[in-house]
Amino acid sequence: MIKKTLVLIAIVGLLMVFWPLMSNFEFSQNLSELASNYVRGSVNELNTQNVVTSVIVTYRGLDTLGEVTVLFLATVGIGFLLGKRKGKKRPASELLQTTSSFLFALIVLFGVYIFTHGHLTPGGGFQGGVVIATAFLLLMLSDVNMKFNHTILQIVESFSGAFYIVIGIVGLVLTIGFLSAEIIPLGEFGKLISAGAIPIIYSFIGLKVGSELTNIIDTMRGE
Amino acid sequence: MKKLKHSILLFLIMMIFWILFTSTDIQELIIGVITSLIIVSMMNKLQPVLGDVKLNPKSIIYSIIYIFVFLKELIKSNVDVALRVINPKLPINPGIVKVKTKLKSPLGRAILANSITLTPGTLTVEMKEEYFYIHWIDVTSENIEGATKSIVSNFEKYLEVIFG
Amino acid sequence: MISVIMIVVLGVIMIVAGIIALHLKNLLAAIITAGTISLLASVIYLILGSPDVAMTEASIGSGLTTIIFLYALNKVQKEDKND
Amino acid sequence: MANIIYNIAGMISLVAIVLTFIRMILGPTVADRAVALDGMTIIAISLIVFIAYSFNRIIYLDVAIVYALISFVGIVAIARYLERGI
Amino acid sequence: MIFTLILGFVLLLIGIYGMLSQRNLIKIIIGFSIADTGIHIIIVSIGYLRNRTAPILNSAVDISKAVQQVVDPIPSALVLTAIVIGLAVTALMLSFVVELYKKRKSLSIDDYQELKW
Amino acid sequence: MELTGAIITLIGSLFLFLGALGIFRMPDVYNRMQAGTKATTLGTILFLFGISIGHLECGCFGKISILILFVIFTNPVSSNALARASHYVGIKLTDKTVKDDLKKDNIENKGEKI
Repeated sequence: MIKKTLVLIAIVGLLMVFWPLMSNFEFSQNLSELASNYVRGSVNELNTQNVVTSVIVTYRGLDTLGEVTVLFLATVGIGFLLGKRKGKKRPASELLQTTSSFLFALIVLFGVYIFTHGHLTPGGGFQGGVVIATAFLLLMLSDVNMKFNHTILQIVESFSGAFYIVIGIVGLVLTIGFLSAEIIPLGEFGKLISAGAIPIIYSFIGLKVGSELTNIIDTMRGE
Repeated sequence: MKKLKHSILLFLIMMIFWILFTSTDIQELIIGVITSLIIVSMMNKLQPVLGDVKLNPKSIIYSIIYIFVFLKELIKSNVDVALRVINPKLPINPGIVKVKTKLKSPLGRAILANSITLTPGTLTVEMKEEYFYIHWIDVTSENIEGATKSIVSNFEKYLEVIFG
Repeated sequence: MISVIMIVVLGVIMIVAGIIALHLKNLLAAIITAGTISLLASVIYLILGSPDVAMTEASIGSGLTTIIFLYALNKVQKEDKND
Repeated sequence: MANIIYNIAGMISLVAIVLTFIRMILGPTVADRAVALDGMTIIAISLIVFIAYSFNRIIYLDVAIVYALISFVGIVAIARYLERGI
Repeated sequence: MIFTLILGFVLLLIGIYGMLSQRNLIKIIIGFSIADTGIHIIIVSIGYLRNRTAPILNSAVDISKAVQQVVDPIPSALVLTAIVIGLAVTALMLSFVVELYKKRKSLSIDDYQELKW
Repeated sequence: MELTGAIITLIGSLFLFLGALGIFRMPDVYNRMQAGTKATTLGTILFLFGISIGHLECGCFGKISILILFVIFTNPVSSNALARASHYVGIKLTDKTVKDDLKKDNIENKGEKI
């Protein structure tokens, strides 16, 4: 009982900290200077339709590199922690097996669509990678004996990670900075092949995230 | 042979989907062809479900007719469910019955099960070899023959021509 | 106007779902109810004009997080059965 | 005129979400809650398409497709967990 | 928008309450994910500007006046990063729970008191 | 044309509402699933179709038809998986139930747990 009261007191204290922040908050009417620069630069310098993509991939590219590193470390940690275990599983229904072997192709195709069109439509490497991992998850759910080749997954993951870094360093050598998009001609605004290196970088991120998440799910599933 | 047919059909379906996603721009088409080829070659371990489809004029006509039969049954089933839900007495008489099917190909059986689920008052619960177990919201005939006649045979005669 | 109505209704549902999820005894039911919060949050992001975040939340928050919870719960309860 | 009818349709689907959520709160078993979640995601897809219409951005439709795919896999995962096949 | 700001704070408080008051390890992680969602909603709603649209400059937006028509892209980018990292953290926490369960056969936090002070 | 689309959308949303009402009112899991699957499928199809023919100029017909195809393919599969799982777990059917062949066959075969 005394614990509950202590927790409630803590919550009320937090509320009193947050309340002045919330009641005095003023919503701005215009974009800040930095955001307006990003929006203008996305049109004029990078030829990218989706401003969020240009912020993530180029203007704030180092943050994204850190994020990919965190994801990689989490994969390694989970692989160390969880071992393998056995148990009896019930096979999936025939309808699910038939449908999943057909839907798998369409889901992977949609994932590729998302990360190659990251500069034109919402979405990008992370979302596309998650969709591809979901397709593999569907296969795992429909077939209890499905085994994945971890070597191929790790090869895909490390090669796409390495190429991501290499493109960043090429940008450092050839043009103004790390992960710059202007190492390739920028192309026409609104077409698929435009925005310089952004689609290529996002495709590598998508492949890396997809193989990493497949690895995480497969490790958590056990054998 | 079956596998080759499956690969070609899957490639065509994926290209149609890619064009619907994007447009008929030449850059998009090139990327789509490359992606579809990679995915099709990656999938050779899975079972070739599309290999059973027959490609002659009769089966194509039957599949077009099948779509209209299916849409008619879908609308009928919705009106049926809607009337049951609105009725304050909730007139249901449910049960799980067993029906028999003659179809052999996996895709044909899957489409039959999906069609049964979307038509009036029936829901596929389990598929075991030649028997389907179906939850029926208003059981009118309790033996296998009667249930088969009123649930399955309407679709089966079309699907038998399409999938063989 | 219509977006304000939507945000109020969906927000009330999300708050109730959060309270219910913490009070349910059955862990699987709690996970399903907590998944509802992420599912509706992505609609709210869409109304706030950030479709990228909505897509990420729909795919990661409601899909993969739920599934990872399910796998962990499966391991924990399978150990139970073996004893 | 057409605009008003579209808005009424959106409001009706909002009411439908509330109904499925009440079933999720009440539902005596876990399977009931899963059925309610299934219905809720299908209705939410319609709601997303409605938002795309009313803000006049067809580009939001990609979000609806991702939503449909992921929720399907999620429901299948819950079902497979229930029957101990995960 | 003020409503989503309030919604985010309420979800944050519910999540913190759950983390502090629950005794079950998995319930604590559920509380963490609720608080996570609340914080994301707060950050996104700070970047919202009234009567503006998403920062994707296709034919629906006048490109020469884009600065006056789109919402702030920076909070979106931040939250996108945060969601992915949240998934990694949740997976790591759950694998710790599974390992702890293997040692002690218990999910209650009262059984793990070696480091209590 | 726009008015036609609006009316189709309204009918679709009514079906969605009836499906939700069915999920709310029906007595057991299987009957809830019946209402939830059928009515919401047709409701979603009509809702999306109405919006796309109300706005032919936006060029969204392709994506909406993909969405409709996905819904038709995936919705019955997830219902089937849920129904099979709930029968395996042993959730009881409602008292009005007439017969249960699957349970009878499982007892006769003794291959599977009920």
